[in-house]
Formats: sequence, structure tokens, C-alpha cells
Amino acid sequence: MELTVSDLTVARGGVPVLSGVNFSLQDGRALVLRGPNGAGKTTLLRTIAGLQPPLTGDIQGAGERIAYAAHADGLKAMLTVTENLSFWAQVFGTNDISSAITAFDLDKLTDRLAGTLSAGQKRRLGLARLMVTGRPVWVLDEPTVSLDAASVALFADAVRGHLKAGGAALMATHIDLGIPEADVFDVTPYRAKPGVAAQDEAFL
Amino acid sequence: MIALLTRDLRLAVRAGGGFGLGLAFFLIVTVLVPFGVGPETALLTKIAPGILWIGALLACLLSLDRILALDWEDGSLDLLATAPLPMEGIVTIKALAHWITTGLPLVLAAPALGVLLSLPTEGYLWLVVSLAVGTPALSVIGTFGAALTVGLKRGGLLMSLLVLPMYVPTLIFGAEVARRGAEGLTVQTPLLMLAGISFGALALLPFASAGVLRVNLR
Amino acid sequence: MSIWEYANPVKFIRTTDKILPWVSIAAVVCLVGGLVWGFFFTPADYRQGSTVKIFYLHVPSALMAINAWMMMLVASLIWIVRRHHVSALAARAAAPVGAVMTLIALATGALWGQPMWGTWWAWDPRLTSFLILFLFYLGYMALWSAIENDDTAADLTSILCLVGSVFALLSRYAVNFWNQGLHQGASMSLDAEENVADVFWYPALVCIAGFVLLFIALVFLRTQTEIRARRARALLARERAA
Amino acid sequence: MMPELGKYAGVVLSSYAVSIGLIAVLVGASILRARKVRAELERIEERIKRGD
Repeated sequence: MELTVSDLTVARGGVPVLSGVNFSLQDGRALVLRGPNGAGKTTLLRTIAGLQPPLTGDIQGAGERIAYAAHADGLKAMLTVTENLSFWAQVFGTNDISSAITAFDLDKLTDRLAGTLSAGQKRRLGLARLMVTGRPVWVLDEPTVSLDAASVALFADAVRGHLKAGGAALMATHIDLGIPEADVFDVTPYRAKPGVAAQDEAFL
Repeated sequence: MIALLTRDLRLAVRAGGGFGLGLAFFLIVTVLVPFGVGPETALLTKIAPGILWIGALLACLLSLDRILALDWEDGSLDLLATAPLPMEGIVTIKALAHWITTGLPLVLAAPALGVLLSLPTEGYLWLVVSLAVGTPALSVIGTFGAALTVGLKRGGLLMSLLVLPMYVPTLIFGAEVARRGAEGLTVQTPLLMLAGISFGALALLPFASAGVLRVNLR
Repeated sequence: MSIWEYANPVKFIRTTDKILPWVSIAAVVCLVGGLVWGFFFTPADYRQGSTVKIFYLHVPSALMAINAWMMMLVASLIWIVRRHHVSALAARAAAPVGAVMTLIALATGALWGQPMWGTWWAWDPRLTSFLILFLFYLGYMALWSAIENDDTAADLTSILCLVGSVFALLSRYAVNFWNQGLHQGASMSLDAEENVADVFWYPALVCIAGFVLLFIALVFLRTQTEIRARRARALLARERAA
Repeated sequence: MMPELGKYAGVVLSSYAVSIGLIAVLVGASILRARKVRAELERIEERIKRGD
């Protein structure tokens, strides 16, 4: 299986931000999206995750294969680390949360309420959520925000392990993740001509 | 689905707010009424079913914006939308969790408050039955309102404006069951209508709620 | 040549520009004619006295209050199914007109009720349903103005209109059940003689025609305005983007 | 000219006054806004045309 994006145009608030995007992501590979702020990386990722419809074009191999992680971690402050993780495990129909806890070095924090964690620890917990989804394609939006160097290394290891197990990862990021085998896809050439929202075109 | 329900219930218990707030509000409304209309037992007996229903309705309304707004703010709603749960299921569970944390305590507390308003003895059974049958509709309709206004800043007031007119039929039939029960009349027709509204809302509104939620997430 | 061509904003404005003056004139003629006829040249009813003259305002406005919501419902369905922007904007344009019609029906109903029932406001099922309908109009308009993105607003309000219609209908039955009411039965049944004598009936028909034409003219005008406002926003957005 | 309204003159006249007033406000507001938006749009279109 592979994730294939063909001739994709994505829109933010109806205004096209990226158009004619083509790439494919094989299982076992990682792809890093690059581009300046506001280029439309988040919009592209949200579209691939199925949260918003594309304006034009086609996405193959997404849907039920995607595990999406956004800027917000979706953590509940009043639940413990274990409870947060096992909730998502149950939602995605998996059981094992211990390997995710170990991979992101959360062992000492399992009984802490998520609300009492530091920003970096929260982020690690948010990323550990990906491992319990059991989904093959990770779609990550700025995964390393507020992570220190050691945690970035943990994250890179987790991604590498995921790839080795036959998964794939699509990431938008500015910093070097320390995953040299990842391909890089620069969205800058695909930036849509500044235009108006598709919904406004009928009125021009 | 069950995981989502247990999570929401656990959060309601831990964050306080859930069980306590609606109940306290219900209590306050009921206690304030005699101060407003005077302490005559005969008058209170007459208006008790209606007051209890309105108190329950307002207590329900008070907590509606928490149904979806919290999950919207911390990003859980986005993540849930990509999870293998149908959106219709998510909104139904959310409404169910709201009912368990708000509607059910109201049903259980209503008899105690009935005492304060000198509800006649025959009235208790039908008061509880009418609330038990009617409050699910309030939660489901409220979830629709919450889904409509989830992305809006200061959506709370707008949501009340949208939801309250939709509460009218439930309130009318619910209070009618309670009133007829208290007066010892037959309750069959309004009770059937009330049950019809609850079942109809439960069967159809999740589709509308899921639809507007998808629009709001995009 | 299909009817959907009129869903194109430019085409809609061009067509309605031609029709609008005629509809407006016809509306004014019918309204003035009907109301003058009804007010000055009909006798007082033997039972209700001169209050029967309120009939010429109350019935047409009540009819239009319901018809306006119906029109919004149809327009919302068209938007959901075919996604024609003009349809969504027409629904938006009709809402305030419908709300004012509801308000007129409520006000004249209350004024009429005073001498007939001896009270300004009775929780009569019909009056009550109109009050609820008015709340639905308010909520609908508030939701439109609260949402910034035009398409999102159109989507959400059209679903609200659908769901609201069901609940408005339910409320109608609920209040009927709740209070049998003082209001006379439908004064609009097919054989009108049963309810209203011809002498009152003919001017009322003219008034109804006038209210319908007024509604059409206002919806055309307001839809044009909404289209122009959208176009202005779109042009500004294009300018900013360029 | 004025018809005999009898003891109900008050309510009948106020009905007409209220209704005609409300319609006038609605029509007036619609026309005013139509004018304003039309003028605004023409200004923008004019400016864009000159800009080209």
C-alpha cells in the first residue's frame, strides 16, 4: 500500500493555498513537508487526514489508515497519562499501551494527571498516542514543538521503529528531525496563485 | 464508543461541574420560586410540576455548551473525527454522557424538590416518569445546538436562542404529564407524545448534529 | 434553458432588475387598494364591529409569516442538494421579512384580542405558535450573522431551518394540545362564505395578493443586496490576495 | 370620509398604524441597505477598473 496524492488542491476557508500537489508515500518511508509559515502545510495535512474535503484532486490510501496528530494534543488535563492513552487505544480498538509509554519515556509519569505535565511531556504523551492507534500512516503536524533534544531523539527512534514495522510517516516540520532517510517535499512551488475562495468565484 | 462514554463520565466526575452544577442550579431555581410567588401551599402545589420542569430545563441548558466546546478547544474533536467512530455515534454518546451527568441527577433529585413545593403525593411518580422520559430529548436537542455553535466565540447565548424554541414541545408535554399526574388525571396522551419526541429526536437528530459538526470542523 | 440558470448571481440580478419595478408597483397598488377598500368601504361586522377591519392586516401577514418560512425551507433544501448560492442568500434575505410578518400578525392579533377576548395577550395556541415561530426566525437570523464564512453559515442555517421546521410543527401541535384556545377556526377555508361574508372577503383577497407581492419584491431586492454584498467581499478578497 | 369605527377605533387605528409602521421600517431598511451596498460595490468595481 502507498499513500498517493494526485493533483490535489487544498483550501483554507475556501481560498486555495496549495494546488497541483502530487506525491506518493510508500510504506516504510517517511516524507517531510517543508515550506514557510502559512504555506498550507497544516491545510494539506488536515485534508489528507480527511478532516476537510479537497477542492480538486484525489487522495488514495488514506482514510482509515491515517493516524493524525495536530498542534493540539487532545489531552484531557483531568485524566492520568495512562487513562489518556488507554482511551485512545480503546477508540482505535487496540490494547497495548505499554510499548508506547516506554518508547516516549513516560514510565515515571503514568499516574500523573496530564494537566500537571510540562509542555514537552504533554507533547510526548500526544505523540505516544500515535503508537496506540495501530494505524500505518502517521500524519504529523509540527510533531517536535516544545520537545528538547533528547525527546526529539526519542521521537525519531519511534518514527524509525514505525517505519521498520512497515508504517509510513508524513510530517510537517521546520527543524531537522535526525531521520536522514526521510524524503523531503517542499510545498513552496505548489503554492496556489493568490486567489479568492472557491465559494466566492460565482460572484466575480 | 463505550470508551468515549466512560471518559466523558470520568471527566465530569473529576472536573466537578458536571453532576454538581446542574443540580445546584435546579435547587436554587426551585428555592427561589416561593420567594417570588409567595409561600401559600395551595398555589405552590398548583405550579410545582411546571416549576420543576422549567428548573430542570434551565439546569440542562446551563451545561450544554460544555458538551462539545471542551473537546473542540483541546483538539480532541479533530482527533475523534479521524478515529474509527462514526460522527453520528460520537454525538449520540456525547448527548448520552450529558444526560447521565445532568438529566439523570435531575430526575433523581426532583422528588426531593417536589417536597419543597408541596407537590401532592400522587404527583411524584408521574413527575419522575415525565422527567425520565423527557430529559433525554433535552440532551439530544441540546447537543444539536452545541454542534451548531461549537466554533463560535461567545456561542453560549446564541445557543440558548436556538435551543429554547426547540425545547417548547418537550416542555409542554413533559409538564403536562407531571401536572395531570399531580391532579390525578389520565396521563396517557401527553406521555405518549413526550416519548415520541424523545425517540424521534434520538433517532433523527444525531444525523443533523453530525452534519453540522462536520461542517464546523472543516 | 433550465430554471437553474436563474441560480447564477449575475443572471438573477439581471432578471430581477427587470421584474422588480413591476412587482413593486403591483404590490403597492394591491396593498393600498386592498387596505383602502377594506378600511373605508366595508361595513362593520354585526358581531365584531369595526375590529373586523384588522382582518385585512392580520390574515395576510399571518399567511406570509408561514409562507416565508416555507420558502426558506425550500431554498435551504435547494442549497443543500444543489448548492446554488443564490438559493442560500434568498433564504437569508427572506428571514427578516418573515420575522416582520410574524410580528405584524402577533401585534394585530393582540390588538384584536383586546376587545374580543378582553385581554391583550391570551396564551391562545395560534398566537403562541406565532410567538414560537418568531423565536425561530430570531435564532435563524442570529446564526447567519454570527458565522463569518459564508458557505459555513449557509450550510448551518439551512440545516437549522430543516430541523427548526420539524420543531415548529411539533410546537404547533403541542400548544394546540396544551390550550384549546379562543381563536376562531381557520378563516381561510376553501368555501369562504362559511366563515367570512363576501363583502369582507374580496378586499381581503386583494390584501393577500398585496402581501404576497410585497414579499416577492422585498425578497428580490434583499437577495440582490446579499449578492452584491458577497460580490463586494469577493472583489476585496481578490484585491487583498493579489 | 372617515368610516365610523365606533368604540373600537383605538385598536383598529393602532393595528393599522403598527402594521404600516413595521412594513415601512422593513421596506425602508431594505431599500437603504440595497442603496448602500450597491454604491459600495460600484465604488469597488470602479476602483478595480481604474487599477487595471
